Amino acid sequence: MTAAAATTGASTPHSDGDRLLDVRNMQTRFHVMDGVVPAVDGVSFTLDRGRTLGIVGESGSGKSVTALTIMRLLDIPPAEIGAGSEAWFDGRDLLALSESEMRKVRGKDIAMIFQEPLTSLNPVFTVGAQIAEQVQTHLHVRAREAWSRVVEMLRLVGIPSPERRAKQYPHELSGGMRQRVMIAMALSCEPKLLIADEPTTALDVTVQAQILELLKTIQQRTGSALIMITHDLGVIAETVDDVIVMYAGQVVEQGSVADVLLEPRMPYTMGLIESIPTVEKRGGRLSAISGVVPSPFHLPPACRFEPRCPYAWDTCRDRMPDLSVTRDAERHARCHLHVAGAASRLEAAVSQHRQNMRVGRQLTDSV
Amino acid sequence: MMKFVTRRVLQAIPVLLGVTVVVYAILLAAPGGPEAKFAQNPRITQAQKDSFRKAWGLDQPIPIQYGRWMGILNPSGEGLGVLIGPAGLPNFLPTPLSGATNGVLHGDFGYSIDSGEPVSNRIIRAALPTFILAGTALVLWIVVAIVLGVYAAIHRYSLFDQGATVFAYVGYAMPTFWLGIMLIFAFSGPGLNILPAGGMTETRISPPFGSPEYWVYFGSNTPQALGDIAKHLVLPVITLVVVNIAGDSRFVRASMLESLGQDYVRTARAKGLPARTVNFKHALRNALLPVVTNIGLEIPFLFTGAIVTETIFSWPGIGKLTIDATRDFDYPILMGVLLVTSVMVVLANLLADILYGVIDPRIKY
Amino acid sequence: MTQNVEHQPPVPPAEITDTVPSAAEDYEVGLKSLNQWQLAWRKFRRHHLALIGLGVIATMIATAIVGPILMPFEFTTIPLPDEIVYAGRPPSLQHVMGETGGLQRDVFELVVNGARTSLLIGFSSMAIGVFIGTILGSVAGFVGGVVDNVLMRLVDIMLSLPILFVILVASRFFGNGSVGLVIIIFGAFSWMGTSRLVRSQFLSIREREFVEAARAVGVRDRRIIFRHILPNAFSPIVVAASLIVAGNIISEAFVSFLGFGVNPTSPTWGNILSNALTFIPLGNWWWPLFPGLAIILTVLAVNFIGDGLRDAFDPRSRA
Amino acid sequence: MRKLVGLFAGAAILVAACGGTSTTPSPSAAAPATPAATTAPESAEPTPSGPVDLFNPDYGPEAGTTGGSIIIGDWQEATQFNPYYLGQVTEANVASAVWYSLVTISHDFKYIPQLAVAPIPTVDNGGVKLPGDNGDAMTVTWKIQSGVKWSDGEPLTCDDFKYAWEWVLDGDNVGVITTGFEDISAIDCSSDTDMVWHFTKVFEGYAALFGPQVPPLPRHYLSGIPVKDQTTGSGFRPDEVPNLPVSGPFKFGTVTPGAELRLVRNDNFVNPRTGKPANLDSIIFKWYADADAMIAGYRGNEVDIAVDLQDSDIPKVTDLGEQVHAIPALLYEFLRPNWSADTCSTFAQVQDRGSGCPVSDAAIRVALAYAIDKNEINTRLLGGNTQVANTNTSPSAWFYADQAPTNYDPAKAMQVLDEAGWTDSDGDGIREKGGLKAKVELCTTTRQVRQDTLALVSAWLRAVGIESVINAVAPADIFADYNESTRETPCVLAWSNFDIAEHAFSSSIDPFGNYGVYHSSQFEPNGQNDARIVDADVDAALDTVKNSVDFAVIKDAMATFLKVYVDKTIEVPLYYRKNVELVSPAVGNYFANGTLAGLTWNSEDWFGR
Repeated sequence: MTAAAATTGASTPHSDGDRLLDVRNMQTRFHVMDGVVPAVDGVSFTLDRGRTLGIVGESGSGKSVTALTIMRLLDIPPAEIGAGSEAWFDGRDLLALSESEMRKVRGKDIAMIFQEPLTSLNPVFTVGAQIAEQVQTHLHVRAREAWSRVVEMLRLVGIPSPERRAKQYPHELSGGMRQRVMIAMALSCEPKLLIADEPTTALDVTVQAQILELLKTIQQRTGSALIMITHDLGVIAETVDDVIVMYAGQVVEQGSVADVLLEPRMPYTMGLIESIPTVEKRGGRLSAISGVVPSPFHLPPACRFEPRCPYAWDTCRDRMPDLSVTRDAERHARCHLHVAGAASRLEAAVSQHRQNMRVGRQLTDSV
Repeated sequence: MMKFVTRRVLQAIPVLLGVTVVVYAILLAAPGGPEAKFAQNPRITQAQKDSFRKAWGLDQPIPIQYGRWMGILNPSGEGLGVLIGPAGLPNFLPTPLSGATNGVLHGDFGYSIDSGEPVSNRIIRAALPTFILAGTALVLWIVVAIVLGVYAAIHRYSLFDQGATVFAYVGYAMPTFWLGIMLIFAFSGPGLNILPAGGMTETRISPPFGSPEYWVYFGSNTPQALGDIAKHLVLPVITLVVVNIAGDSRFVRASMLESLGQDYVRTARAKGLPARTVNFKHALRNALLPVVTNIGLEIPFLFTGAIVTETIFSWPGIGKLTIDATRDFDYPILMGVLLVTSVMVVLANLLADILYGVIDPRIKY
Repeated sequence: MTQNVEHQPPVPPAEITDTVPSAAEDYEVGLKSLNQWQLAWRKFRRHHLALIGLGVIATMIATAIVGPILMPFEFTTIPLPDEIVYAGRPPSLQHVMGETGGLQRDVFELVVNGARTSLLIGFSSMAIGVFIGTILGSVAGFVGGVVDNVLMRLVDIMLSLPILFVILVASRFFGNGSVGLVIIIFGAFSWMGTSRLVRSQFLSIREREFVEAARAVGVRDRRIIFRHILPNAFSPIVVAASLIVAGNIISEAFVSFLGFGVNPTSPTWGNILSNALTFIPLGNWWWPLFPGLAIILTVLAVNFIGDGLRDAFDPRSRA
Repeated sequence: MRKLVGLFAGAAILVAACGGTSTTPSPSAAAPATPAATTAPESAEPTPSGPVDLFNPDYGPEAGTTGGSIIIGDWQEATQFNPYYLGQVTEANVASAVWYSLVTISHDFKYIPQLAVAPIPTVDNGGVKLPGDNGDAMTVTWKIQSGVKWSDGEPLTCDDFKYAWEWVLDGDNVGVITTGFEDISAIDCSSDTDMVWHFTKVFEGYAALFGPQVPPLPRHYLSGIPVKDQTTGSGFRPDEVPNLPVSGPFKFGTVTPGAELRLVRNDNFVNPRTGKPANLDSIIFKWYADADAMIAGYRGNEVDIAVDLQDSDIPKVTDLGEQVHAIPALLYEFLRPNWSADTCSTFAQVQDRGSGCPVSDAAIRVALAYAIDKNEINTRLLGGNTQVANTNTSPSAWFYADQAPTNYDPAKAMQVLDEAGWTDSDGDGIREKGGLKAKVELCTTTRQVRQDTLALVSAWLRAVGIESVINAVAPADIFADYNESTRETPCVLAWSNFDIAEHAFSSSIDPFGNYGVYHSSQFEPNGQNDARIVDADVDAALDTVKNSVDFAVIKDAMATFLKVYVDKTIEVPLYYRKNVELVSPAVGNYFANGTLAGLTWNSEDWFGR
């Protein structure tokens, strides 16, 4: 459970043979009519080869932007990547690559799966053509070979009669099938890193499980690393090793998936977990985090979660907490509860959380 | 697909019929009606007037007049026999079957009041120059609008984009006739005397366009003849297309921007495709879908646009014919032109619909 | 717009430049609740070109109202220039837009007085067109069935006719040079788009909950139409109306230019242009230039306002 | 806007809207018109004071080379190809090249034989007998050239003239002016070349009865087409005219309506002066959208000749120097008061004046003449390029008689009105009389200069207490044919739907031309007295003109007519107009012809340099 570690300390990630991705102090801002939106504000994390990392957070927490920044898929302008941001991938800083070098990384070394497979596939080309196009671009093979690769990949992701399906248009496939196509496309060039951005959100519940299962098995079979971006803690619990929790553009907690889910150390994470509906909770009142995500133009001056935090006190309004090591090793949280002198408050919070979660056992079963 | 086409064609029929009714109403609305030419002339005897009325069917109720004009009814038939054509079959059937030659359905649009020629002859003769003008304009229009719009969208907020935007807004707001006149005086009058001010061919070297001699000349001097027409096309085409280019380059730009903002474009980029492929294959192909429909719907308006342009540049096409006929109250010609252009609008709508289905795989009929 | 006389290309789709890229849409947050109009105004205000357009049109309208009072134009009032110059004189301090050829009238005075007629025609014919279109569209959308079918086929038929051409013919056949008749003719052929719009609004709104609810509690149809449906249809109508105004101003200029419109002795921008043409070869460029610019400026301004309104009323665009 | 005129030399051609027209001598054959404004009509040849000579033109064309084409630009399109129905100048130009008649009118205003063998019959040479043989009021004997052929090779004989006469008088024929023809009781063809006309009345206009654009018609061809169909165009449609047998130096080639009209050499034609067909291979008429585009085309060498320009166009072409031919024409611009007491303007905006027609009161007409300042119109609106007119007759016409001008005198105008009982009783500045307000409609075309002229006129009228409303209408309306318009057509002259109209008129070299316009028997549709002038003195003078073939008598009668014209303010002439033509030096034997014979009157002699 050490794969995900805050890189607050100096390290030399590019010299580390196991380290695949090392994001350091990433800052992404959008210049819009009303001002500047700090969508990602100083995010850092690492990911080792073959490992899986989950990024969770509400809408607008910056998790998707983090992924898009790594992929360099944001339009600049209006987006702007802050000076000092780094994203070391396999020994190279992605943010410093030229566009043509980056193009060789995309789809080849890092592949991405998006939330909405219908809109993410081009409606006017057959799915086979769209996969073949990527294969031809990166593997420099002839059309015929590319096509057999397409069929092979479609078969790999469990699409029946792949030869026929390859010649169909996206709208002719079901939602689950389309997402399988997206996965096939993403895996077609054997990427080292797969980023899945809410891959199951747009799908039926039954299909969700299949797709997650598929992702997991494929990831294991190919050995690529996986970043799973989701707002659904259930998804995280089933698929990843480590997790980071984002709120308002910042990482607020990080650790192994079991630690974070079972022993959250930050009131926001606690709230997230408490708001998951479970069988045991049925009939009871579902708790939720009160209030709304702050406007990006009017972020609270200190702790960004403070206005919604049931445990906030004066300190929380005075200064922004750091993402610091908690009293448990390898765990990081951005919360004043972990500074010295707040121990009683932390205890209160934890016990309250436990009480809220008294019936939340089943979550751990899957870990 | 066939089913859809059939359904659309069937839907178009009542519209076409309605158009003929409206067009026929113009005849009724014409000041003085068809008899105006003779009605008040004391030198025309009553007997002559009566025979004229009879020939035009003016002594019949209006629906029957309309039926004759349309060619549904046989003017020489009696009683229910009016429905039967000379060959014993319903009169509205095509000429080879029914033997009928009267009425719009059989290509008979009547005679020009001004010149006495069959209207269909005049329209056919005027059609080719208009097709040349409108066709050239169409190609230029589509190409320039797309290039301008796409380039502006890809380089959004660049100097080029801003220039294109200014051009689009001003071009869109500019009265065409004003532009045409300014162009004449800039390029063929007191300004730079480098382009012809009007007409379609250089009278000195070329036989009149459309005559049999012209085609002989065209066959033996093709490059020269083409160059001649091209030279005469420059100003009218520019005048005709500026508005369209202005409007549609914005349309293309917006459509392209929308397309560029779509998820599949992000996917394409995430696949590591070169920018060229992303823009011109993935984004453009989708951006063009609405553009194609739009242009399909606009094509007929090239012909109304030609009214202005042809008048200013003495281009011997449908537009000039229209203005002349309007000026002289030559309503058989007006009716003919109106009918033909309206049918073209209906057909263009139909084609645009069908074409959209062809190019967009999502549409299933 | 229209144009142009000829034809008006279709309205370009809503400009989407103002929307933030999709990745940032995550940041859409609850605004404090504004009603539809406040919201629209808030968005409209943000559209600088539309604001400029609004300023231009306001100035134009003010000019059209006040100008003729300050510098009344009477065709039979003969200017007495200090020097007789057949081709007229170029812009000067005394005549900021120069003088016409011939009687050496003040071009500025002509343009100002022309504004009254041209704008009157543009706006009044739009009002007639929108009025007819709203009535017919409402009837079609609310009554539905055969009535709807007949009316919409009528719209199809009218839209199949090349309208500029029909307007030309109608002006020639029935026009007598009076402004009123020109307005009626233009208005009579400007309603089709509006009626389609209103009808489609009806169809979509009719099924919405609040209308169902109103009906369920026994609110009468007329009240439903006027209190519930029409206000909702208002925004697309306003946008369409701006385009009708622009189109009709250009079309009127063309029809008058051909001599089938307003009596050439009363200035409209088209008439002024038409009269000016024969003097261009004498070097009198200012006479056609200024009315031409007035048309362009007005149409531009109206189009900008139309763009602004479209964005303002578009729920997808951001406030 | 077709006018059915041109039947005989005496008819006037209405100057269409925009159009210039024709008629008048150019200064001399040796020095073809000098450019532009420098030539005032006075400097043209003065009226011959001695015996009237109408038969000895000073015309000596150069021998030209064969081949080549001349392109003529016009901005009014010829659409009527039946010479008897045409009305526009441009159509007359086409017809003169295509049809040969008995005589035509030369550039210097003389009759010149075409198919007739000289001399043209007169009383002096015995060709005209007064009274005639066998009870005729007048008998005229013509000799026709022998061996003449139609363009299709058929012989052209006396019988074709007889057919034309029959055709004009055919009961099915519509809208042809029959004056002169109806006075002929018979035409005898004793041989193919001998023709005798038997008149029931003395007809002054005999010499030009078959004059320009009044040609013989091919019986062998037209008799196959019912006359009734011909009236609606059959036989003369654009696609049919290439087959039409014609008598002139050129025949119809291809007609491309809206673009151009090609005439090609008629190889069956024999030029009486050279014994050969025409020099040129073809004459091409190219149609422009407007005069300015045509001028641009001329500058771009698209055409060799640009016609139908006017005085107001002269400043645009001064740089072309010698190529500008400003032809002093019999054309004059004038205000035409409508004399009728019951048939005047139906214009809605003047109906609040009460019932009646103010202009039918002579005092209003006289006041109109005194109230306006013709010199100001010339200086302000025409750049001083024209000559102010006193009468309807050009000083260069042989029958011109000088008249004292009516000068600008508003006080006099007001005095006339006061004396006639037109007084401002309600203090609104506008005079009334017997419940009728002095409010009139001023009609004209949409041409800018005419609108401005009427603006001036309106201001002047207002100053003497007459209110006016300007109605500027499409040329197609004001000049609409009687047959193609109604009483309600705006400003239409043919139906006298006007109070005062401004337009231009051109009369021919023949004083008889005035008969159809001013004689009280010539109301539409029989004549062109659209102002409905009824005046015994005018009628008497014109009857004398009509019934005499003695030029001295005619000249005296015309002097009387012109005196009455001015004294009684029959009309208010404003200025003489010029025909302006641009002619490239490449055109050989171009002789500007201001008469209705038109530009192409000698096209058989043209050649390309």
